[in-house]
Amino acid sequence: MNNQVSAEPLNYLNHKTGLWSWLTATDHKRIGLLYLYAISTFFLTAAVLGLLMKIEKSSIGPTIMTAQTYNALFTLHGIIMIFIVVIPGLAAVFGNICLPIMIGAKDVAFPKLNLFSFYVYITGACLGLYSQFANGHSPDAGWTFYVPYSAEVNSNIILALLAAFTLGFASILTGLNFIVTIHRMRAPGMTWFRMPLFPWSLYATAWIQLLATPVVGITLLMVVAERTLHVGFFDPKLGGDPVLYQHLFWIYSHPAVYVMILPAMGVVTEIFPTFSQKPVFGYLPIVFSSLAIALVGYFVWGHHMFTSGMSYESRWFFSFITFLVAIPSAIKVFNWLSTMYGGSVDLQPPLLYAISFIFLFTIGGFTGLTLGAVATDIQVHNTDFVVAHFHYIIFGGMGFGFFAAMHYWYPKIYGRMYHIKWAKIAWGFLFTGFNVLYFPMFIMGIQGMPRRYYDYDPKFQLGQTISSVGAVIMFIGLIAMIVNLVYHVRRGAKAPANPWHGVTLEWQIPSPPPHENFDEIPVITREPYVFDNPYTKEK
Amino acid sequence: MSTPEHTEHSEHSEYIDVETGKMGMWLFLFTELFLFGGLFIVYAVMRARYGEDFHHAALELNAFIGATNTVVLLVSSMTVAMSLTAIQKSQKNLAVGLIFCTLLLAGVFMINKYFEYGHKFSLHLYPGSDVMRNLPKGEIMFFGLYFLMTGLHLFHVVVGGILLTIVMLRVKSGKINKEHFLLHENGALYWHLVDLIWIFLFPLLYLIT
Amino acid sequence: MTTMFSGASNLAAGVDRAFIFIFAISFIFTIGIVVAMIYILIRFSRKRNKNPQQFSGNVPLEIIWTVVPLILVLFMFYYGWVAFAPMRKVPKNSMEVKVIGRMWSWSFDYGNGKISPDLVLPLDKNVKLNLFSEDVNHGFFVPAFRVKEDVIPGYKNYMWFQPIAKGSYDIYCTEYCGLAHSSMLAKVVVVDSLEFKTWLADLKVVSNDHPGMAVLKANACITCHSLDGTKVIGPSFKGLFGAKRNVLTDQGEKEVVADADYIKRSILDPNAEVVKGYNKGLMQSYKDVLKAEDIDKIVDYFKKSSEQK
Amino acid sequence: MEDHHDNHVTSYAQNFKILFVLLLLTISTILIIKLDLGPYTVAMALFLASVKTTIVLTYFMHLKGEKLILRLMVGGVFLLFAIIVIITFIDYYFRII
Ligand code: HEA
Ligand code: HEA
Ligand code: HEC
Ligand code: CUA
Ligand SMILES: [Cu+2]
Repeated sequence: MNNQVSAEPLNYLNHKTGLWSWLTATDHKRIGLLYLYAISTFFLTAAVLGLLMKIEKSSIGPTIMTAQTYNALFTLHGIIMIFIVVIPGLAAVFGNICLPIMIGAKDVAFPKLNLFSFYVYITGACLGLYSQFANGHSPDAGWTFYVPYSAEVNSNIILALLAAFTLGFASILTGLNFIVTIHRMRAPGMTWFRMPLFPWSLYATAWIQLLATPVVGITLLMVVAERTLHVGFFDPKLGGDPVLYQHLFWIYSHPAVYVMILPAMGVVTEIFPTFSQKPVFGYLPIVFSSLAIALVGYFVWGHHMFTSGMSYESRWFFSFITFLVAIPSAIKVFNWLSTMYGGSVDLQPPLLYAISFIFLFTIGGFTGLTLGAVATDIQVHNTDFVVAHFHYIIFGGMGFGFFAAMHYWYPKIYGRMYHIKWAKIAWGFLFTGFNVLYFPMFIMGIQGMPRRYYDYDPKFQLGQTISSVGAVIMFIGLIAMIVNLVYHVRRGAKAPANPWHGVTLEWQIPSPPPHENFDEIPVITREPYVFDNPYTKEK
Repeated sequence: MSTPEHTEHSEHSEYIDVETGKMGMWLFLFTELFLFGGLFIVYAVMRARYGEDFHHAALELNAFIGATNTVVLLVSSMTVAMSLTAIQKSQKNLAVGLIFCTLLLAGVFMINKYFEYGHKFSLHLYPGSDVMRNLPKGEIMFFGLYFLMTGLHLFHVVVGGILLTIVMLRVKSGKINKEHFLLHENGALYWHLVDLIWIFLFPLLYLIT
Repeated sequence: MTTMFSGASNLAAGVDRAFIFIFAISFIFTIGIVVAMIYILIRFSRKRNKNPQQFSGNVPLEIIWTVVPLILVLFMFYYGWVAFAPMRKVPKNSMEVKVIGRMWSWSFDYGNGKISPDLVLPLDKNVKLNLFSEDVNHGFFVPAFRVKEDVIPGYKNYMWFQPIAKGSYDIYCTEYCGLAHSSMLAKVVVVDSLEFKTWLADLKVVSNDHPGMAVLKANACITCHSLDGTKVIGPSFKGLFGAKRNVLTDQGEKEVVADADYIKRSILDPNAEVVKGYNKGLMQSYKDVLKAEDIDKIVDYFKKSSEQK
Repeated sequence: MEDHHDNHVTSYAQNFKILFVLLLLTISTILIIKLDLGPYTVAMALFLASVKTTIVLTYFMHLKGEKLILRLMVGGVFLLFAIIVIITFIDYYFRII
């Protein structure tokens, strides 16, 4: 194998070449990259749909599309963003790339299964896209597919449901793989509490993926059965119970929101110590808060149904537990701040994204509390307030977490460096645009602007227009970020093995990593975040 | 749905670490549990709502066939467990024979199901039929659940059967032996799960009338 | 403009108090976090602080920032709860109105034969709304009153409140219900009780429309069917009577003439014969909604309007 | 890697015994339902089913000889499912449909 022409040492990117070697790769890093390219494509597609919706809403009445198109757009936007982008998102991309390295393993426990789940994912994603263009109407039930509408409307709902089902299956397999990997493949000496925090957050996430997804799987199948066979489990015309559908849907989909945010929390937990050159503050509290979020997150699903006519007692119960699940998040936020406190803080792009994560997540989280209190939720349920809440927390949380991860591990993944200044400017646009885009939606929501509305009352004109301007600013930021990252994959300056002076295992191997990560499996002798390596000393 | 393990042969050794493989299988079984769990929740809610109708509808089911199938599955569960004992004791032929018994019993189960479904179909009682559409709502619901639950279970019986056939062939060829029987163990685990689910389906659908 | 603090029902004050409490805490903490963050970024920047301190935890601190937020959220829960609890306890003396939601219009049935497209209510009187849906889920939302409950078919959901200020307020549908979800709007009009009484007692429908036209309007047929030939969701009613139609049935495609019988079938069982080029499942059967004589009125109207041309 | 395998070979006789117990439990389920204990019938039937499940899990599926962590997982998963069912019923139990 030593007849390589290029001067580059062999690594996972070049040890085999050709499209086929990529499509059949079982190397976790390559699978991670496959996911990265797929997910980015889908993200951009759905983001453009979001932009189109905002343009439509920039003025009253039909602007650039019909109501039918708008309804199909937010459905597709929601389905792609939730099921295809953010649920697999961080876990499938950076989990795959970094998890085995960070725990000192050569690969995940079941590499072929890993590749298999990628193809399941692609199948599901294509099915989702296909549902838009297949004969008949694009699906238009929203990403929540509430019955009876979704059981009766004449659009390609079945395809969309099957897509979500398939994607769920991929998600289950990834989760399964990670749990086993973490249990069985840790390097010698790496006890549970010597494991870095990103793997910990993936561990908590994986359990949710594993145990919550099947419930929605069977639920969606039941809706399919309902549409094809006329047995109504949920449709009241056939004797079914529409609220039962909501229960089953949210039994999955609430825990799923923690599938989105936990890995992002894991990412920033890696970033803060590295850029402060200081151990994580409160390792154990962070570990246990991840587990607590995963566990308690199973029991709060009913907060999406406060107005559904659920029993009085349930509303009480779900509201109460919802508030409890906020506590572990609070613990994390405070620990992150304390990690930076007293450190030697270097404001590089990853950290910039990480601190905006804290800011946006805090706003998203607090508005989550507004939604968690029954009385206030009654007012803002299904209004733009909810839309703003989850964009703040998903896009501002998971999305910015993803960007942070991208900027953090980029040199590791490609062995190249992006342009730092450009990265900061792009961040500026993204961050500003983000707030201009979504903040007005909180205010309109409180005033009563309902969501999934194609048209609106003149009193919301100003807010909607400002918000549309925000979307355009974001658009500029995103383009700048993407161009910067894509361009430097090949042309960037060569990156050293450890550009940020990190201490977790992935920084101790070359960039890009060799095919099997480690020539020799490392033996771990101490806690993950001890900053006494030569890099700090030399400063 | 295939089991995770037999797709896996890492580059380093032909056999995968036993504990790893088994844990993977267990996790997979958990997802199956929640898959049927969703159906059980629907069943419970609907039963609470349509107690009377469920009562009437359940009378339509043949408890005898149900009971027979319960016994069939329990015995098959035992034979597959025994085959594992046999392989651990290096009694290859006995192991093959026991798996074969299990497969036979699976066959019996399916034949029973064939008659059971056949009877329903001859009464035009199947999802989408006119007869079924005209039943009281609770009965439609019962039969809908009945067909979905037993149908999904039957699907698992088929998958389990295929899996055990592969296991049997590999035992025969010696690929599964006293040293390496992870796939055998996992196949057995899957088969027991099929049994477990039936343990709940039987009283809920056939008995509680 | 309905701003946040112009609650027009008795329930608004409690809800607003919960809002203010939660927002105040959120605001304080968010500002606190931002200030702390900026301070840290400046004070401990790599330029200023070359030697990071290596501490990694502090138990009392962890306890503080677990317990303090816990107490605060319990208060939030409390405020949210006390404002909500009365919403489900309907006072005995409430006047009842039946709210009917359908794709995509509301109607309000006062029980005395009065059915209105807007909700007219007397000032300072408790009202209980019984929420019914004829097709899919809808949401009944009056922002100014801080009330919202879903209108779900097969469920008997309800809400109550007492309007405390005269005026006209928006009603929105907040549960996605298809194409014209965003135009499923209506108004609550709060008037004083005298005015309300006369309004309620007035059962005649003041309109010069053909009686059939009145039925079409009252049942919101014309949200889907235009009268002027444009294609909305369903086929236009213009020139319907006696026209030839290609319809798809379970047996296949066939041509029919739109006679009285066909029109009746289309209203009672719309999905048995679906007009070519339109979608099945959008129009629901009006079997339980329209009385036989209403349908006759509609047919008569179609006949007359076709004859005019 | 293979050593831990020998320590839980279940004997044929034991397998037989377990089957016997399971069959007994099945018969008692049928009997109990025939007897009709009123409101407790369902509870009893489900209870017996759970007992059977536990037996299958422990012996046929060899949980008895497995590592603690696996047993904890199985227990935890069943518990989680039970809690979810209970929470769902907080809604249905208190609701007047
Ligand atoms: C990544 C995804 C994500 C995350 C993490 C969250 C987190 C939370 N969410 Fe959110 N949510 C969504 C995604 C998410 N949500 C989505 C997609 C929807 C809409 C679905 C739809 O209908 O389409 C939704 C809807 C939604 C609703 C239903 C609204 C409605 O439809 O009426 C509710 C109600 O309770 C809610 C609450 C919460 C709460 C309490 C949290 C908490 O976990 C937040 C905890 C965080 C904090 C509290 C902030 C940080 C803490 C501090 C800074 C410390 C100080 C704290 C205190 C003093 C308390 N969310
Ligand atoms: C990860 C999750 C995620 C993300 C990132 C976004 C991003 C965006 N969303 Fe999304 N949104 C959801 C998840 C997400 N959304 C969900 C789950 C729903 C609920 C759906 C439902 O109701 O069922 C929703 C609903 C939703 C609505 C509500 C619809 C309604 O209720 O009426 C709106 C309206 O404005 C909206 C807008 C946007 C906008 C403007 C963006 C922007 O931030 C996007 C920013 C991007 C751009 C401005 C374009 C950038 C484009 C490029 C860089 C492409 C360049 C490339 C080429 C030209 C090849 N979204
Ligand atoms: C949700 C939208 C919707 C509403 C509301 C609705 N319809 Fe329809 N209607 C349709 C659609 C779509 C079709 C065409 C498909 C079909 O024939 O079922 C249709 C077809 C018809 C036809 C046959 C028309 C033709 O050209 O052959 C008649 C008659 C009719 N509707 C009458 C009514 C009446 C009367 C009402 C109100 C009481 C009503 N519709 C309300 C959507 C609607
Ligand atoms: Cu009715 Cu939305
Ligand atoms: Cu939630």
